[in-house]
Amino acid sequence: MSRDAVDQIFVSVKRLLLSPLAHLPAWLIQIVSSLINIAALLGVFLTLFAAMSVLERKILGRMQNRYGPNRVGPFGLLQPVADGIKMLIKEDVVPARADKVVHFLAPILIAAAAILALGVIPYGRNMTPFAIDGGILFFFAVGSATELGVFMAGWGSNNKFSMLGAMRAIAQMFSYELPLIITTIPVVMIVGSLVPDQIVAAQSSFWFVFTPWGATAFILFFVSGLVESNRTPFDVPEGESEIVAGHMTEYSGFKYATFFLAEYIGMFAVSGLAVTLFLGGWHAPIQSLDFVPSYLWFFAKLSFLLFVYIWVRGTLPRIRVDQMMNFAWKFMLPMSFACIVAAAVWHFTGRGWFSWLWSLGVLAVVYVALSILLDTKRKFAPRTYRFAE
Amino acid sequence: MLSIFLLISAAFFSIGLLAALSRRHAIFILIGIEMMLAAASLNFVAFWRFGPSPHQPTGVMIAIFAIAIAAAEAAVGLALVIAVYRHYRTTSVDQLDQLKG
Amino acid sequence: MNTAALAIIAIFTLSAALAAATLPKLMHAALMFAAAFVGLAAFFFLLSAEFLGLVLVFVYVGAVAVLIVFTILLTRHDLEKDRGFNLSGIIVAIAVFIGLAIAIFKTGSLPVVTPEIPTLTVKQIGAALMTDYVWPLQCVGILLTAALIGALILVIEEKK
Amino acid sequence: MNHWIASNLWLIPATPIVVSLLILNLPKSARSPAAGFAILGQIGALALSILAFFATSQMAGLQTVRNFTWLTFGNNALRLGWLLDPLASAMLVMITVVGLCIFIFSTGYMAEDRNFKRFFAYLSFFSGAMLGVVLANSLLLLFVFWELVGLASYLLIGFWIERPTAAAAAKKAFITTRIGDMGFFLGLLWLYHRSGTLLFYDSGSGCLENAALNSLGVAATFIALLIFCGAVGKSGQFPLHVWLPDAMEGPTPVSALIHAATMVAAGVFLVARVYPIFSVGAINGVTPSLEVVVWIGVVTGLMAALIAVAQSDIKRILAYSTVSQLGLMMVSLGVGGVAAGIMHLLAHGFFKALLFLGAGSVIHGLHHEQDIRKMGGLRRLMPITFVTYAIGMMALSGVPLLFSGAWTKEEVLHATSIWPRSHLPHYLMMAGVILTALYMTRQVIYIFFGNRGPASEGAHESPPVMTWPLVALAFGTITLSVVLTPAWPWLHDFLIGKQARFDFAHLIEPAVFTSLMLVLIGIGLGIVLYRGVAAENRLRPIEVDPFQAAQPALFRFLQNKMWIDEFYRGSVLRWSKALSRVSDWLDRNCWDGIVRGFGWLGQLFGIFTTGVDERGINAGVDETTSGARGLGRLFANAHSGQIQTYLGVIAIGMLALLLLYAWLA
Repeated sequence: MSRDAVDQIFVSVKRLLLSPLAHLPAWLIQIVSSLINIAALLGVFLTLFAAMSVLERKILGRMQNRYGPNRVGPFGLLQPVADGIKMLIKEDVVPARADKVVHFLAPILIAAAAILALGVIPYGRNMTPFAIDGGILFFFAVGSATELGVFMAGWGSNNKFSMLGAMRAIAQMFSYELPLIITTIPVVMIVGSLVPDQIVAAQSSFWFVFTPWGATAFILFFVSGLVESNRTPFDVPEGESEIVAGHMTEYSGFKYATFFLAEYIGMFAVSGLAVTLFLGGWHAPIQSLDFVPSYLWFFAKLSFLLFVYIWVRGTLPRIRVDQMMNFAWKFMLPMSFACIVAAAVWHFTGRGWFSWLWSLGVLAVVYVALSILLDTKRKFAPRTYRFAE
Repeated sequence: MLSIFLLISAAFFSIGLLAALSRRHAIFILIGIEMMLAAASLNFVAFWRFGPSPHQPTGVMIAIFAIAIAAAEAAVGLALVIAVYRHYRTTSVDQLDQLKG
Repeated sequence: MNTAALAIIAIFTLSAALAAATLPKLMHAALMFAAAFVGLAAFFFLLSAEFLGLVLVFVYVGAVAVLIVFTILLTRHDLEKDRGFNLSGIIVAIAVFIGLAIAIFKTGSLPVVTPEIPTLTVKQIGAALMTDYVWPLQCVGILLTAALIGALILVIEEKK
Repeated sequence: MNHWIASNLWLIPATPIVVSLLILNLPKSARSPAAGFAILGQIGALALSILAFFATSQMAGLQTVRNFTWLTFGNNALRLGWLLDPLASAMLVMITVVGLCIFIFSTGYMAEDRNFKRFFAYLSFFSGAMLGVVLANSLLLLFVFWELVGLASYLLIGFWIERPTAAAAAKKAFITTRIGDMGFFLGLLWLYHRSGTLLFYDSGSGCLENAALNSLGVAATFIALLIFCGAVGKSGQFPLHVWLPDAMEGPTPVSALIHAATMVAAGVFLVARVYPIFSVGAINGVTPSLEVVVWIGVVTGLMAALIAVAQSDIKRILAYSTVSQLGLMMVSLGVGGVAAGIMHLLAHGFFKALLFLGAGSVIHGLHHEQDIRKMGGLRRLMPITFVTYAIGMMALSGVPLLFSGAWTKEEVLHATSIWPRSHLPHYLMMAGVILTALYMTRQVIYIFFGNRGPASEGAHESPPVMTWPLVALAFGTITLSVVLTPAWPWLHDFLIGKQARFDFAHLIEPAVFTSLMLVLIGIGLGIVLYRGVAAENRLRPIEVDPFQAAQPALFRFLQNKMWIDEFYRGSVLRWSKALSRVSDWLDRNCWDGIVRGFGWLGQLFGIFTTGVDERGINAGVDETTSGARGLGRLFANAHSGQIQTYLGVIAIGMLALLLLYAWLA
């Protein structure tokens, strides 16, 4: 089997599946093709979800000097199956005074939005499920529906903890959506396209993360992504010690599982987009490693990012709400704008070594200025403690 | 084909008008106005798509600007609703008929 | 397929819009409003203006709908009172619809032949925005900034 | 002709307006930059105006026009333009010089105000708008600047917005002038309809040139009268003069600016500018429209002068005197003495600014006391103010030889005396001159002479930044008397476009002696009347004013005086007292009421008809009144404040349009 055949194996399989339908009208073929895509996406990512849930617990366990789940199946690998069964057979409790319809629709909307966002990411050479013009915009457009879903969950539960959690979640998602979107602008600007495939194609020779603006934007994007998926250290919306479980307080059983699923899928989607935008998508790091199929590269990078997610979770404590907001508006946002400027400088000074330095200079100036400014205003100063006597 | 889109847009517009005219809550009026604006955008795009010169993106441009302005309008309108609610403790437009405050 | 899609989307959009206009609970109406705009975005896709559809979803579902539900939340003590429904509005709305329909059917200035489907990429839109429409673009930018500041000032709590 | 300034006329109004916008964007604490920018802007405008003034004399036909296309719709183009002629250039110099003095004065007068920056922004704006009025070569452009002047006056009169009276005065000024502007606008539209252009001069096809004027025909009278409505409002002519005294609520420099250089001058200027329309079809220099101008001017001039005699607020006296002088100018324009009227406007600009700034200095020195009955003996406390104020007073009264007002007043009187229609205006204006001298004498005696009044304690001379403009204006007033002297009437001839020549014979014309006589009578009368006031012990405010009717002692005093003086003068005084009361009453109850709105008028009408009803003469009128009220209520109901009702009405309107469209399609 040639290298190309391995690389394109999924494309070929799909073509094979569609070939008996060739005589049907075009629109029908399109629908079937879309269904195949959807099935493949769901299959892959639900598996990944299951794997992730157990791996996360195991890795966290290792980091905290304990064993993770190790009872079900070999090395506890069947743990997600057990969890799933438990969730499915649990009683679905809906509060008596809840807004039933909204309460019911909220998890569905969130999960749907998260899964939709997966559709525009190129997973390998010729492996973009839905190649639409303006795919990046599509990603953010459907992603923004998540906020509505969170709000519905909070409101529909008719519970103060839920409402508080939803408010916190929306506030932080809104705040960090700005850096998230703005840090994609340098990439879009340099490539000149909103199509993910073209963005990946533009990174065939080098990845954007290896430019000063790209690296900065990537870090900002990654942090914003952490917030968007409500991961530690930004998990205040569901901070157990304060507000039970935030907007998910009144959910149980399968609905709760759906929330959980949506959270993980969202995490996959944001990481996938980060890979596409900054880490060269399905490209190999160097030409000679091209023999490994493209989708493997993609999932390797994705797995690495997911590992970092877990790593961060195992390392950092939760951040206070006001610190988080200050960080978003006073540091992240100006830095994202600086990235745009740095990218423009990089482009217009010729994309060479000198432009690399120029661009770095711009970012350094902004970073230093912001640090001085914010430090003198004592925005991020260490906390002082006062003790009772 | 064009007239079908225009009809749909007209229906959407009328529903927006219905919301703006018959509901007493200020937020409904805003919702209605947003719908009417969006219906107008739909019209613009339909005229661009089926119009004589679809290579000039005039209709789309107007729709983009209309959406931007509608967003601004919604932000200010909702802020007004909140401010009014704080002052009068009501959002019913029936009771908000004084210019003096 | 197009006709079928059109019919489905039209029914979905218009019923969502109707629900948004008539549902007694404000929160449901706001969510239906978001649904109606998703439908409207689908129309834009059918009209091969994908970018516009995405922007519509982005702005209305992502921002305006959330703003509306937030406003509902902040003014929710007012929600309990029953407001009733102004029936004369229905008559006027139906009359306007009939008037529009008559105007659409009777007009002679609509193009008869359907031209080829225009292709409008995001790139073209961007180029147009930065060349022919740069002044309106700047003005809209200023307008949005002004709206942002204005809205902030309106809702800032007055210091006692 | 090819003078640089002639092709860049727009710079003159643009300079202060740009400066104003600049100042508005400064931070509130930037007080001295604000004043500095404003004064620099005014100096710039002054320099440009002087350039323009000298350029005018070198121009062929003494006139230059720069037209440009503003809007194109279809085959029509709306054209605007700038015009520089002797009239405009003389006005330019006057406005900028007087304006500069007022600006400098304001830096002292407003020094403690919180909104110092805003004040200078408005002031610059005001000046710029007025310069625009002067330079416009299109009735439309003139109207635009005219309205900007109105806006600026509104902002400035109501500058101390925290005072309810100031806010009310600002509103009153704005609304009253708006009534006149309505007429102006109608006249403008009519003129456009008839002549197809609003450009004044457009190489033969402008609306003030023969071709267009001939086509106007009978409509010219009505157009002229409609345009005159605007001038009536702006220049405070009867019956729209009510706003002018109230405008005293603004800071004193604003009053000075309104009364001297900008606002009220605009009306007189407008009439002078569109004079050709007024004189279409003139027989012997008389047209129906000019006759109206004359009589309005006469009524205004006399009425205001009479009122001024009975006032006790330092600024109000000056305000009525302005109204009266404006009446005089209108009369002059009406009888054909355009140059005389404009010269009086220019001279008046200087000395009225001087008087107002002097009043401002007094008010400032007395810690915002404006009642002249509480003043007194300031002659020694505020010597510079006194001397300059006296110069201004003599110029306004028309003391000949050294003071500019005399020559111009004499010219105006001369012009009225040769009016073929009637001699009544001439005599009435002579009475006005006497009254002017009288009330100015009264004021000066009250303020500066005699013993110190209760408010004079602790009075001090104003700082140099305020006295220097006074000195400069006083100097200007005296210099102007040389410029305006009839022996070498170059300004007069400059305005009408002739070469001037020396002729000392003009100095001994009988008219000169007549006016001298009049002034002496007025001042003498004043001194005689108010000598007693000066001699009184002033530690308490004076209550026994010769004109206060309520005091029986005052009556005796008055009657004794009348026995000593000629009976004629005595009756004039009585008449003036009665008339001033009537005018005052009219002011309060009638003209004010009209201005306040038609609802009030309806009420008056209702009261009137009730009276008629009670006598059983006409029962039906009552029905009419209630019908009118019902109609009003009907309209009021439409303004329910219910947004949805409005929306519904809009929707129904749209529906109607749609159906109309569908029906036509």
